[in-house]
Amino acid sequence: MDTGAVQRDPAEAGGGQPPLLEASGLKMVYGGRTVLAVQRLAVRPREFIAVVGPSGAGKSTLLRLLALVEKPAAGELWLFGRKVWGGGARAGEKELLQLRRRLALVLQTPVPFRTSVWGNLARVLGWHGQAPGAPESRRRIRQALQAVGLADKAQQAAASLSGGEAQRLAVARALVLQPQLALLDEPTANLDPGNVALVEAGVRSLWLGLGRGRGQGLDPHPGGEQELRPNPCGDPGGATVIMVTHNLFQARRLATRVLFFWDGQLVEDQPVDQFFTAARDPRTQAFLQGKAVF
Amino acid sequence: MDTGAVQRDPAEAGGGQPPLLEASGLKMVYGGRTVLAVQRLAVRPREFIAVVGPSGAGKSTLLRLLALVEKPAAGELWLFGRKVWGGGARAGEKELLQLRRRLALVLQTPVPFRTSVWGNLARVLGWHGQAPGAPESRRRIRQALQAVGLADKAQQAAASLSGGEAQRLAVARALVLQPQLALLDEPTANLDPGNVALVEAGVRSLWLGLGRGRGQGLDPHPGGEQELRPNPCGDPGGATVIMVTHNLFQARRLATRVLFFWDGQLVEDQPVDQFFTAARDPRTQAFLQGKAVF
Amino acid sequence: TWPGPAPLGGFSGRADLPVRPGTVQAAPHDPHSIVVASTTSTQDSGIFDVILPVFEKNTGIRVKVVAVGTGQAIELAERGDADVIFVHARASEEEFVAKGFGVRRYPVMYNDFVIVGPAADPAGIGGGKDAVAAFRQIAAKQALFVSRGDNSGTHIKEKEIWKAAGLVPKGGWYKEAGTGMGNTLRMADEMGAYTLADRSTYLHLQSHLRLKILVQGDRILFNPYGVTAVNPRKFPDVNYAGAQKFIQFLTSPEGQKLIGEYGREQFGQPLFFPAAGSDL
Amino acid sequence: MRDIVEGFRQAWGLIAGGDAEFWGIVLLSLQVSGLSVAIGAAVGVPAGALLALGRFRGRQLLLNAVYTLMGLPPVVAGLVIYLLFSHSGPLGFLHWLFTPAAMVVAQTCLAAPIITGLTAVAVGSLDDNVRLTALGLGASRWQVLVAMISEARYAIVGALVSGLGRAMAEVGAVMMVGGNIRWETRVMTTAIVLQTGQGNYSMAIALGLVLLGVAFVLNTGMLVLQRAGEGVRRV
Amino acid sequence: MRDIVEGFRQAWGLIAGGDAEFWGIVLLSLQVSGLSVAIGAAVGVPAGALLALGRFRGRQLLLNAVYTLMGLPPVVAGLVIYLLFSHSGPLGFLHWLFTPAAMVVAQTCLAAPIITGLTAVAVGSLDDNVRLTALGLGASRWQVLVAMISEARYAIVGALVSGLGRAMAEVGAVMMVGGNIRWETRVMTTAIVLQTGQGNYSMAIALGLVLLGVAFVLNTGMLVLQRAGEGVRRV
Ligand SMILES: Nc1ncnc2c1ncn2[C@@H]1O[C@H](COP(=O)(O)OP(=O)(O)OP(=O)(O)O)[C@@H](O)[C@H]1O
Ligand SMILES: Nc1ncnc2c1ncn2[C@@H]1O[C@H](COP(=O)(O)OP(=O)(O)OP(=O)(O)O)[C@@H](O)[C@H]1O
Ligand SMILES: [Mg+2]
Ligand SMILES: [Mg+2]
Repeated sequence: MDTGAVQRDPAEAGGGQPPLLEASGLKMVYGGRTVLAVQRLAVRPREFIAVVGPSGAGKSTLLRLLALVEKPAAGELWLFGRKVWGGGARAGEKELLQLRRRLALVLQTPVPFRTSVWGNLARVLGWHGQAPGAPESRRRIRQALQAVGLADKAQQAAASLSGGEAQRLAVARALVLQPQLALLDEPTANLDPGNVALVEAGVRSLWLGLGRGRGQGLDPHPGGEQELRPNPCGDPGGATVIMVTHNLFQARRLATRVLFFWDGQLVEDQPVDQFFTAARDPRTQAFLQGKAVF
Repeated sequence: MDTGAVQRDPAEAGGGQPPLLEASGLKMVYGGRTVLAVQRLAVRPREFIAVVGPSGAGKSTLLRLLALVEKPAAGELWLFGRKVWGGGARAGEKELLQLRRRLALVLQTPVPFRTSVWGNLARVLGWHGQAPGAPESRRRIRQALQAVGLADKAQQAAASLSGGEAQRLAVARALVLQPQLALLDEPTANLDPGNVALVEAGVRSLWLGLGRGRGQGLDPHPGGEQELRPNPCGDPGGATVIMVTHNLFQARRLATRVLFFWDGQLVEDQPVDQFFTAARDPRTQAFLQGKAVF
Repeated sequence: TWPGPAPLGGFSGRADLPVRPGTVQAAPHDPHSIVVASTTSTQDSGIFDVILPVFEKNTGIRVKVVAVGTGQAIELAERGDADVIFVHARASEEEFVAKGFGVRRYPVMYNDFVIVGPAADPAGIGGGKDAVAAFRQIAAKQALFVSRGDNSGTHIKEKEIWKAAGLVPKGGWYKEAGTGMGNTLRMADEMGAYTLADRSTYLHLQSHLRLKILVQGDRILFNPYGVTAVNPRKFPDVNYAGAQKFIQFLTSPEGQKLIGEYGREQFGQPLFFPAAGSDL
Repeated sequence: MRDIVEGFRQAWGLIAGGDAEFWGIVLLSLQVSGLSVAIGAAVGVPAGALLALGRFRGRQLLLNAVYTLMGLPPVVAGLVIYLLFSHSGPLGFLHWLFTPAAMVVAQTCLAAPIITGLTAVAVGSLDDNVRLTALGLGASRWQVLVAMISEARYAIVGALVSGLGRAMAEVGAVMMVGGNIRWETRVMTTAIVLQTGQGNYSMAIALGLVLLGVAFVLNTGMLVLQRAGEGVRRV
Repeated sequence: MRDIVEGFRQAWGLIAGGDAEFWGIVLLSLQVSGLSVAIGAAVGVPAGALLALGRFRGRQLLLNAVYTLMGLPPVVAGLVIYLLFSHSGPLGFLHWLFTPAAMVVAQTCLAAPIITGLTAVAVGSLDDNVRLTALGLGASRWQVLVAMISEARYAIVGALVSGLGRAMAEVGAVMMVGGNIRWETRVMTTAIVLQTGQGNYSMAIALGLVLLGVAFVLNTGMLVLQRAGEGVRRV
């Protein structure tokens, strides 16, 4: 069952900042076409990575692979220090589940479950073994809904939400889990500037590990002035975030590092400042100028 | 059947710029909640209107009403000089269809029909009585696919498109119809800057009436330099566009006039320059600063 | 014996045509076919497979057997949907004629009913010949008994025997099944119960059953089959001529011989006994 | 035609009359069919969802087999169950033959493939993003299954309605394994056959109308329940 | 048990043997059931889609009625059709009684509600945005209907499979209006009943297996066709 999952060399795992995620030769093929082929990618804990690139470049495909909800056609993938795929081995269903429970994926298309807004979050908590009616669960649900501005719509049928509301619900479902790794696929694409700021603040709080402690609620309306700072208590709870976005301003605002995909290839991988000022690949430059059409 | 539809006063209809669309007291109620109530709205031909506002403000609802795919709870609506709803009367099914055939609606959620990309466009043309195999139809399909950068994916199953590709397909389905009125709901929300530019160019071409004449294809990669000018032949073919967008830059780039919705109310209705520089309502100002959260 | 092909006038042109499946367009007024309403137990006995090919070859008339419940068979004919009825419920047949739906009932053959039961024979009826006594015994011992309960010929006979015994069967031991002969036999077999069965169905199912014949040969157990043509004065477009030929054939020496021999090979005993011209 | 009209009149008479035997038959029909559908649903809904979601070898073949079993002739089902439960059969020791238990087994065999197959269709018709969303939020296989069933519940109610229809209308199998014993195993369909065989057409039609009425009430109940659980739903 | 095993052997013998009567029965079954499902689909698919999409008064009631008719007992259907086509019935002049034509009518009556009801479920389960998209691009009511049917085709094939299952397994109605006349109206199910009645259990099971085999081939054909039309499809 779990033969495919190998514990990383303990020395390395205990080291300063071992990678949270490592992929090599990761490949995805749909209908005979290779839509993604990543030579090497390593993500350390607490990074905030923006994934950018033209439509169809393979960004969503990458996220599905990293979330372990799809199996790559080839390549190796290590996550949380465990080997998930590679070398003919594959993790057992049980191990996959354990790993998935430490992350949360928000798909590009929000899929509200056919129940109330509150029920959507309660269900997700239930999957993680949290009694949805417990005070702690209720607190977390309330907090997550506030974080995306849906607190007053808790009882509405999720299927009747507007496009932007549905998207915020999808983000709230991930936030309520307080995952170690958040994989977000264009989570603000359908939002107006005000709500973009709100959702960004929620994601940043997750990244910084705010609101993880009991009772330490997220500020629902953080505003622009008040800067968010990492949890002063030294709580290691901050999450790693990998976020697909087509909004370059957003990438700049939030990310510590930017990956640029082009036709399934990772052509640029830079810290955020270098990415915008000193991109190496000409395709990246074209993209930044809004000229790259794939 | 058609008793509800009344020809506008011919004198007025023949006048300089009679409204293409006129609404008053238009109201929509979902589950007992009034989500839209528009006092008065008139749109003249060839306007390019951006509709902005926080998530849940009723923008998509407005578009569905204007596209005649939903019936308002109350109010009057005139379209193309015909009274559609109001005063207890309603247009017959046949008249509604005739009116709908002059417009095209792109929903916020792209729904690719389960056939090929090409088949999606062919089907839509088929609805309008165009033989999908005819050379003219094929030319138009090719042109529309080029306009959104999907020409090389014509044979792919539409259900397997990426998020941005699906959105561009939805735009192409509207472009291929060359409608007099295009109602677009956040058509570039899931697109990267390059593809945003591409789709914007396609929409502008439609607005300007380019590519309407036979053989006068759209420039697939218009680039940023080359300014698009209205059809020099004086062709009256240019379309009216009403586009929901959360991208204020886009509104500024494209629109001639901006409507700002807040909680179902039309609180600001200004020419584009005034909107960004001299908005009257404080809520509009808050929104423009990214602080308005509904 | 029966003459060769095309024995009777009127159909000589077609008599020798081979009958091919699927080519006959059935319609009630088709002069080249007749509809025979019969019972499932008659059809289940398999005798039609022996008689009909010879009749069809001799006359060129296709016989379409519609096998249903006894009551339903008569009902079919009373609506003009059949040309002949071939059943074993003498009283009902005679009523059918009396009401003017049938022309006349002709006796064709008989077989007999047998009382079957478990080999252990808890009511101790085995070996005897007296059906009425056996029924009394069963009732007295409250031994399980399965009745057809469907107003079929068999059921009517059973009720006749109970009546002769002066009993009204009732109680947990008396199961009113409301189903066909085969099902009833299977049920009695499973329950270790007695039942009244026609010999032919019993012989067909014998290999699947543990039931034994315990009482047979009583005159009250005779099971006469009659054939009656539907009255053309009631329904002008019935195929009366064809019906007549069918009756003639069944009661002819050739037909009677076929009937008398059927079953000898398979079961070592005939299933039916010729009865044309008798008073059964 | 007269019989049809007469059938309506008699149906009314039966319902109004309060005859104990008639109501006993109706009740037994409800119990047998209801239990069969309940068992069929308990097995068929998860099985159907698994068939739709699983990625095991032979899945498609199995699915085709289930579709095929939707067309299992009741007489064959009845015969096979009879042979299994008969005294010389492997399950003879249960002594279920000619009792309602065997009838439930028979109807379950007929309803379960329908419920399974149509659930598989219902779950298989869902957008794959539902599955990916659940997986990506940490749902286990079973939790995904439950979530998909919940999302497809509108169509699954359709599957249950079909299964109930099959179970209630069926006669060949219950006749064979139940025996249509008066006061014991007689249900509405076997009673109809009995009346028909005796030429009592109008009574047969009357019973048929009552059966349809019962099915109508059950279906309406299911749909109302389903819609109540739905909250706001477009129509 | 012996009979079940023997049934498999005999099924093989029948198929390999090439007996004209046997193949004639198989062919007639296919023709009658196939035609019934074809007619049922021609009526039921559009009707079901209309029931799902329409906004007329009494729609829900009608839908419930269709669901209820899924449970129409075949004997009742057969009886009513018999009365209509009987010599003394209103349609007696057609002389369809005891011909395959009446059998087609009977099976159509049984298959059509299933196809209609399940199509309504299939179309009703679609995202409402499909409908709005089509309307907003200028589709007429009928074009919307066709588009919705096309989007729901995976589930509609499920509806057809169910309808076919019902038609092929059904015996009470065809027995009644067809009469199970040898060479003319004997189909597989009525032949099975006949064999069972004569105590030829293994032959009955053999015929049942052949029937299931035929259904399997038909279903597989439908699914292959459907999948071919689907292009790329997730599983
Ligand atoms: N059936 C319903 N019951 C209750 N509220 C509903 C229903 N359908 C829609 N609404 C509400 O109507 C409001 C307006 O929705 P609409 O889709 O028009 O918003 P929008 O302006 O397009 O928002 P967005 O930018 O998020 O797409 C939303 O708050 C939504 O929750
Ligand atoms: N089944 C399939 N068959 C063929 N191509 C496929 C299939 N599924 C996905 N693709 C292609 O894979 C490519 C990558 O898709 P992906 O969704 O990862 O793109 P993306 O970078 O997220 O794009 P977007 O920004 O538009 O969301 C797309 O071009 C898409 O058309
Ligand atoms: Mg994507
Ligand atoms: Mg919207």
